[in-house]
Amino acid sequence: MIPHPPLRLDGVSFAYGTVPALAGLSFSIAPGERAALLGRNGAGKSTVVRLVAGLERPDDGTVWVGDWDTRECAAERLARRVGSVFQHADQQLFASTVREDVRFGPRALGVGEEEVKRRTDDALDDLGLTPHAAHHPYDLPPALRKLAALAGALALEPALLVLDEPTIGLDRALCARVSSALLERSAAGVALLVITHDLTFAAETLQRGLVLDRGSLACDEPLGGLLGDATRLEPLGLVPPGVAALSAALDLPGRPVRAADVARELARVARGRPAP
Amino acid sequence: MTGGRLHPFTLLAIAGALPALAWILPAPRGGAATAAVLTAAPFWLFLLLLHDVPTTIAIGLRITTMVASFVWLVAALQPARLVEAMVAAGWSASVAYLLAATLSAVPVLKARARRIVDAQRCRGLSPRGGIAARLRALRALALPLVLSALHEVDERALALETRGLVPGIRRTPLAPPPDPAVEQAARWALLLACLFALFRRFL
Amino acid sequence: MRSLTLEGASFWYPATESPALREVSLEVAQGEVVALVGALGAGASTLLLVAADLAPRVTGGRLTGSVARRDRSGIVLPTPWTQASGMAFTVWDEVAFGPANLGWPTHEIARQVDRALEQLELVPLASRDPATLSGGELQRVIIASILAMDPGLVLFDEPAAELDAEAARALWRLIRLQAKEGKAVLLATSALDALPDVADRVVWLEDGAVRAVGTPELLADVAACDAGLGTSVASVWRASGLPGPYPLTVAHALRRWR
Amino acid sequence: MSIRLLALIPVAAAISLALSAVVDAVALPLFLDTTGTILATALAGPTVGVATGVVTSAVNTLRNPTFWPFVVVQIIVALYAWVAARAGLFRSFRTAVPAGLGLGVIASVTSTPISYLVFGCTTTGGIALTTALGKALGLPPLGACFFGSFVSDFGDKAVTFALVTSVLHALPRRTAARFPWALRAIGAA
Repeated sequence: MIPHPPLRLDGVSFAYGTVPALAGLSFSIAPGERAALLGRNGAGKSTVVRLVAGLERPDDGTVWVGDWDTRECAAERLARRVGSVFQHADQQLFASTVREDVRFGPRALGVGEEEVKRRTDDALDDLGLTPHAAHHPYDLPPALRKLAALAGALALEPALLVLDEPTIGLDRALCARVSSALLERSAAGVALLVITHDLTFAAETLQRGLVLDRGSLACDEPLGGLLGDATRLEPLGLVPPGVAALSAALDLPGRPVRAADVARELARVARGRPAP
Repeated sequence: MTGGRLHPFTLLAIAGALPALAWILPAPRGGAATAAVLTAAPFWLFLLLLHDVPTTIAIGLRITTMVASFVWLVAALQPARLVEAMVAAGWSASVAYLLAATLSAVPVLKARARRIVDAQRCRGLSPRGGIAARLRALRALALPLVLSALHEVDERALALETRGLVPGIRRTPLAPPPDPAVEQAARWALLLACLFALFRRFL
Repeated sequence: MRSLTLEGASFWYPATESPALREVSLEVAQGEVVALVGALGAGASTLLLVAADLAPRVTGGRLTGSVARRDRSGIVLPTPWTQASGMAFTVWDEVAFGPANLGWPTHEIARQVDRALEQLELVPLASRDPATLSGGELQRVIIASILAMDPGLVLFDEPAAELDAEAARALWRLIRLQAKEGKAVLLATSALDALPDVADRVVWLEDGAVRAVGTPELLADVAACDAGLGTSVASVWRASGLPGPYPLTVAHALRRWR
Repeated sequence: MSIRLLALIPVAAAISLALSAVVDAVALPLFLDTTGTILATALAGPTVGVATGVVTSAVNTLRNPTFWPFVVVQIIVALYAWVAARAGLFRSFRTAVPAGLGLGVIASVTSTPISYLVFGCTTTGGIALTTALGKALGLPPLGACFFGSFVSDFGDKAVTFALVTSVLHALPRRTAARFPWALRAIGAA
């Protein structure tokens, strides 16, 4: 029996009252797979996140989280398998220290104190928050509060992470921390579904592009091909990120989009050329 | 709803006078009033539960008048016009700000409260369970709303300062609703009617 | 003509020992766009609050050194939802909130508001209730409501954070336009790739002090790249091990590559 | 009044009115509609507290017209919270909850005549039900009305005081230090 993927949408339709948001949407994400959910505002991206988190019930079709049908699970139970981080996540913090707030999730799931401590320490470490663990969240700048909210989801150690614009308000250094934390979790088998407009972050972190248009899947393909192609990004209101634009402009072989790959290709091609 | 174009102060005057008159005028003895009585049946049931019949009719009619006139007020009165009318009538911009800013902040914070409930449920918080569990849940849901709102007070103050809402300004009213003399006269008339009725009833 | 002059300005937030700004000296002239770059907590936001005369006057705290302003200033803060006046139930009234507080005559208010709405491409949203707008739309409304007050010194703190790519491009064009109209513009941003086309000068802040000042070429220096403050092209060029000086933008790279 | 305190009032009032969304989520028979008034008083003193109470009532009246007479209750809540703050009763639950119960008594003593004279004690469903229970226990109408609002106010004010206490203790030290009364309210001044 092939194991259930961390997430599978099966012909999912949903409408807010009379306003249709999703129409017959189907896709699935394998363990360790890193998917970007792209599309114009109003294409239905946030609706997908709310359905996967169990905050909404599909009108028809089914959202499978592993072998659980979200129609039969309350969000607080789904939290065992899905770590969701929404926009303005920093507004959900309430403890007097970052560590205490990150501890809230694992403790609510009822895992033993030892396990709560390990998960909390790991989540704080992954995002470089250990130095701030004893600080009050509201004494930190908004960017670090946002990171603390993400740490709260990582501490659940779910099989699936669903993030809505995790990098808004973060500078390049903090984006790199989020990127490495997600890559590490993905390598350990966690599936990622990330809504983002930040294509530099997407290029560095994600591998598959799911493009939503008016509630259905416009395309589903490797992200690399999409990010270097300005003509296909333009209708989505997106522009190629700096590094991918350079790769396209210099016509580097294979059109890499990740900084490390572009740097390597740049060096290789430059060595093969006569000195300018 | 009719009356939408009336000056906000006129709306308030009508909505104030009607129930006041309902209190002051002697309670009607049945007849045409019964139609109104039946429309609010469940509410009247409670009254009947608590009081004898004549008191029920007396209180019920008064309250029905009050609720009907105020519900009409809420439908007809646009807060923006009330704020502009207040500024035009010389109320200080700060007082008008207090009312208007609260009116616009309530839906924003209510939406944030619902988002926080969703977000905390997504990290395992169950708002169900025994009283003690739900009180603990209440803390994990109310505290983030209050702390995040309080944290933004400074930014709101910075915004007001940089956009000129500082004490002692002569603010230009943007589009004050027209306040024709006939409406002003009507307002005074309503007030006199109430006073007269009060005078006749109790003296 | 100098619009803002800071000399040896240091600032402490209330109840904190270490200063958020240390001996900062900086000038912003009319018709010039100066960009503040730096890691988190380097002091860019604080510097803007001091420039806008909001710190310490509203934030509390202690300021030493001198700050001279020639023009009235207006600041766009990074969180649009806390900047809405709360007294306006249409976008038009929201943008008119500042000018009305300045007590301008109604025809002057109307002229400034309509001009600001056009500049931010908000005319179709003029009668919408601000509470119903998206983050990006509300941010453009807040920018319009600051520009409608015709400040001589315009300050932006991460103005593009909530905007998508198109709206961000329109914003950078608008900022250039403000400078061309003779305004002095000081902005803090982490959108480094936009600065070569937007900023006349770049100020690198580190731990509250000025580490370096220069043209946007500064964002291609080895030191900047190492500190994570290089543009994407400069940073990837440096990572490739190719010799400096590193190209600043894709266009520079193309020239170097041929 | 400084611009910061002016900006605090609408936020505190809106908190009182927005908490109903939280109460609905946990389905507890609470109002919490004086949280903002008590919090504003504990942070910035009686003037700001009373102003918050009045604005809360004004907005309540515009949204639910039958609420206007209860502005008196909000003002009394603010004055009571001022006394509690001066005495530092927000320093722990052990002092805050009894203070809340005290306010519950005073609030219901104040709201009962209003509720009885103006509404015949049928304001909100909850109070009407408990009043009916009171009558069933043989209390006279006014007594039943007091019993009705006492039961609901008693719990509500105690929980509200507890909530404000945990907010004050959860505030970062730097923010608390910048509100004139916060440290004193938690007995730390």
